[in-house]
Formats: sequence, structure tokens, C-alpha cells
Amino acid sequence: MFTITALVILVVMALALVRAFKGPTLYDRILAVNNFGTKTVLLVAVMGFLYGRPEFLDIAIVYVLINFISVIGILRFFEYAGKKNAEEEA
Amino acid sequence: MEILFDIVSWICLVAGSFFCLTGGIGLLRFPEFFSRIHAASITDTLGAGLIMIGLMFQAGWGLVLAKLILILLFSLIAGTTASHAMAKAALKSGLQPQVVGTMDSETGGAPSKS
Amino acid sequence: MLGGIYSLLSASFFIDLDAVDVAFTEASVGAGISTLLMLASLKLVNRYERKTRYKPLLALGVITITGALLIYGTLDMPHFGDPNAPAQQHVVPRYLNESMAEIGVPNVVTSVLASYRGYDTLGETLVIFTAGLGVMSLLLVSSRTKKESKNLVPADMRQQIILRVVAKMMIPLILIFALYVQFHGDYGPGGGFQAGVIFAAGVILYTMLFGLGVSQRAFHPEVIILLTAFGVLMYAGVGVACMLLGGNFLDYNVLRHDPIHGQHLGILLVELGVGITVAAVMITIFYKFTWRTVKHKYHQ
Amino acid sequence: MLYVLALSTMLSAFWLVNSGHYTPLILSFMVVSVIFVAYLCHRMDVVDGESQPLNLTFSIPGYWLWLIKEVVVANIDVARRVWLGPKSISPMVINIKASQKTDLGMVIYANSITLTPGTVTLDLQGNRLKVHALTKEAAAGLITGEMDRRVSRVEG
Repeated sequence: MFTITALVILVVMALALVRAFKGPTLYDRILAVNNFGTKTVLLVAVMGFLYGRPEFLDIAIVYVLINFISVIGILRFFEYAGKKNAEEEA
Repeated sequence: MEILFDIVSWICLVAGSFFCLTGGIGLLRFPEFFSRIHAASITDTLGAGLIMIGLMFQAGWGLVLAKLILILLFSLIAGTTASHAMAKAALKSGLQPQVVGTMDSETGGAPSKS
Repeated sequence: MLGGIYSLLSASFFIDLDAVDVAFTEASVGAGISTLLMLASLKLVNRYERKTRYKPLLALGVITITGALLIYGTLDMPHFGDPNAPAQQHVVPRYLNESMAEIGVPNVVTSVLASYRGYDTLGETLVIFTAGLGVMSLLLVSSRTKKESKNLVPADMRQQIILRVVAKMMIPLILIFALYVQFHGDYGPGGGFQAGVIFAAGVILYTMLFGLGVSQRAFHPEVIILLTAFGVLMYAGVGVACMLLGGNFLDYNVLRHDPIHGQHLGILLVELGVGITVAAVMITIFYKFTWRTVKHKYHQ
Repeated sequence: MLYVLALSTMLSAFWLVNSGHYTPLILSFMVVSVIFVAYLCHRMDVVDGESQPLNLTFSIPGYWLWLIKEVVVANIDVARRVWLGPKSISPMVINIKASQKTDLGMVIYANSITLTPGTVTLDLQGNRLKVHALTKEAAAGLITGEMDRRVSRVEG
């Protein structure tokens, strides 16, 4: 059961990756990365149960926090960098 | 009791996976950024929530359960805030949502074409 | 940004290989901090790019030779997962089987990192310290260049009510979680490196949202620079204390009457030193980068 | 001071929940860490009624139950539209007023809107909210102001 869930999450991560590569705007990419991050949290938690090692949950917590911080950081950065850079990136 | 918990947790896991998958497909299928946020928000709320609840039923009473609840709360708050921050930043950078109309609560909720 | 995805992915691989601690590090360092620092440095490089003054061919030659040597070195390495590999035969069984008895710490990775391989880890901490020094001196030298950039302003929190309130709730939890990771390195995944990075991430979040000035009022940059050195000194100091008590450098057994307690104390102190250095260096680097991007506002 | 106490309690609880090791050594580390973090947070000036919402602790569970129900219903609706395809959506931007008195109340309202799939808060200025809704129905649901009233009641 955990295996199926983990596989589905992997598929969703792949979908998010497709969106991250396709763009078309910078914000689509950030959204995809953020989504990818939240899926990683789920995957880590499910894997913890799959292997029967609940210490994995600590890693999941770190992921939640770090994912949040990095998304905010990326947004801040592009806000600073201004519109011109954002368009070049996109 | 044990078997009941298992069944409930399996149902939650399957339903959660389904919602995650739906959100992932929506992320690809919806036409523009602002509607894609809604798709992503499915995976973040009900998808993640159901999977976590499914895991909670497997965890039994104890620290693992508490940690799962913590992760769920954190990810809900952080995910919500991140969605908002992204939408706001996108709007600020000049990305305009494609809409069929706008509404204002002060004009009595009447739709006005923009 | 794709780098961020990459490190999330690789963290998943490490989990697959059952290397919890490595995954933990990758999660905290790779996914968050390195992305941010990369973006920040990209930005600096973009704006300040000048003609190269050194001879690129020479450097290329050196790099090629080094690379070739490294590749040549790997040819002799055993295949991945080969049970006859020296790594599997020589010390690992001892580490795995006897660390509980000799050191009394359930997490093998921590005991290897901080005790058996104490020298290596001291070296790594010094590398981080040196990296911090390097960044500081680099940014200090080039800060004489005067360039106009108007698009950078400190965070205006009145515009960001939601972020402000949520961050206020999250930051204390991030900091306490970092300390939790710090002190539970003996039991679960974690330890000084990871804790330092998480702590720094909390401070960085604070800086990003509330602005550099406010943040530096709470965490004085001078104090933090002192702390970078303090962490290394603490590590080395533990080693010297061991010598004074009649043991070898970093031989924790002599710290207490009971070797296991001595090991425990030594590891704790050493990990704390690592954590302090890592956190302080990260924060310093971030401050320097941010200062570079906003300083024109303060100079004019 | 009250808020510092509340923060320390919360931090200790967080530590105890995570730790699972209740030896005297680790517990003393907990005390040191909690004091240290509380001191830092005091310096950072993040300890106040906004981060430690003491006054609404009692009325919040009922609101959560209602919100969970809303989130589930909205999820099913949005999921249906994902499978139906892009033609089934009718994005709207709406402007609504938040009737909460404090920033915290408005943040709860704005985040509840974002949490519900189908609606995302785009901007919060003064007490005006700009919301992007995936469908006309979601927009209309928000304009009735039920969530707004409930959040105001939680705020007390």
C-alpha cells in the first residue's frame, strides 16, 4: 500500500518537473518547484513507513521548513532583481 | 480494531494519492499560472492531508503520530503562505490573470465585465 | 532553481540508500541554502563582471591535470557495493559493530564523524571557516567599486502582512528545531552541520522579511564573526583539553573517568562547535551578500 | 512577559513532541535551548500577540472543523474540474472587504481563502482583499461573506 502511494507521488513529482521545464513564465516554474518540494515531504514520510524507520519524519519537517524558506527566498530575489531579469529568466 | 484501522488508512492513502495525481494533472492541464495555483493547492491540502491521515492510522499512539500532525500543520501553513506569496509576486511583476470578469462586494456582488 | 530540484531528488536517493544523515544534510544544505546563495552570487557576478586579469589557460591546464589525476585515481576504486572493497573490510565492521560499546552513541554516523574521524571533521569545519573568511575578504575588497542600482530596497513589511505574521510564528519553531537537531545528533539523524544550516536558515528568513538593518540589530555581525572562530576554537580546544588530560589530540576517553561518558561529552562539545561555526559562517555570508545588494541606500 | 511565557511553553512542547528522549541531560539541553531561543526571539521582536494568539485559542477548533469541511468540498469541486478540462473553469478576480479588526484576524481570513482550493488571495491592502477564484461559483460563495463572519467571530 505504501509502495503504491510512493509510486503515485513519484508520478506527481514527474508531472511537476514537466511543468518546471515547460514554464512558460518564471512563476510557473517556482510553483512547480514548490509543489515538487511538498511532494518530497510526503514521499519522505511515506518512505519512512515503507522502511519502518520513523526518524525520517525529522527530515520531512526539515523539508517543510526549508522548502518554505527557499520559495520565499527565490521570490524575494526576483522581486529585487526586478522585472527585466525575471523576463530574461523566463 | 486493527483491521478497521488498516482499512481506513488504506482508503485515506488511496484517496490522497488520487487527489495528488489530480492536482499534478491540473498543474499541466490548466491554461495559465493563476489557475494552476488552484491545482497545486489540491495536492497541498486534501492530497497531503489524506496521505498524512492515512499514515497516522498506521502510526498508532505516540511520538510518530505527534510528528505527523506537526508536519501536516506546518505544511498547511507554509504551503498556503507560499501560494499566496507566489500569486502576489506574480501579480506585482505584471503578470495579469485571464479572467471572465471581476466582482466587487461593494457593488452588491454584481459581475462587471473588465 | 533546477539545482534545488536536483538536490531534493538526490536527497530522495540517499534515503533510498538508507543514508539518513546524508539525506538530512542534503535536504538542509542543498535544497535551501545553496539555491539562495547561488542566486545571490549570480546576481553579484552579473553586475560586476569585468575583464579577467589572470591567465585562463594556465588555470585550465591545472584543472585538466587535476581532473585527470582524480579520474585516474578512481580507476583503482572498487566497484560500488563490492563486499571485498577495503572500505567494507577494514574499519567499517568495527565502526558498525563496536561503536555502541566503545562510544555509547546510538547513531553510528555521529560517532564515526565526531569521534573515530575527529580529525577529518575538524578539517571540514576549518574548510567552512576558511570559506567564510574567503567570501568575507572577497566581498570586502570589491566593495570599493561603486555602482548604481536602484532596484534593490529592503523589505517593506507593511506590504506583506501575511508573510510577516506567518514568519513570526515559524521563526521560533525553526530555531528550536535547529537546536533539537543539534542535541539529538547522538540519537537520530542530525548533528552540528545540519543544525547550523537550519539555524542559519531561520535567521536568513528573518533577514529576508524584516530587512538587513533590523536583523543586524538582533544579531550583531561582529558577534557572529567572532562566533565563527569560536566554534573552530571550541572544537580544537576540546582536542587540546584531551591532550592536557594525558590523552591524544581529540581522544575523548580521558575527559571523564568513564571513557563512554568522556566520548559522549567530547562529541557533544565538538558537534556544538561545528554547529556554531556553520551557522555563523552561513549568516555572515548571507549578510555580506545582502549588504552588497542594499548598501548604496546607506551610503548615499 | 505573558507572550514570552506562552512562547516558551510552545517551544518546550515542540521539543518534547520531537525528542522522545527524556534523560536529564537532554531535558537540561531543552531548558537551555528554550531560554536561548526565547531570548533571541525577544531580541528579534517577534514575540507578541500576533505570533502567540492567546486570545483566540478557545474558539478556534470549531472554526477549524468548519474550514476542513469547506476545504474538502472545494477540493472535490476543483478535482472534478481538473478532469473535466480547462473549459469548465471561469476565472474571476474579486475584491472583498475583510471585517476583522486586527492584522492577525485578516491574515487568518486571507490564509483560509488561500487554503480553500479554488480561491487564492492575491493581495491584502488595508482591509481590502483581492482574490483570484477559479470559478464563478467559488467567487459567489466568497462574496456571501460567510467565512468572513466566522473568522470575525473567532477573533472575538
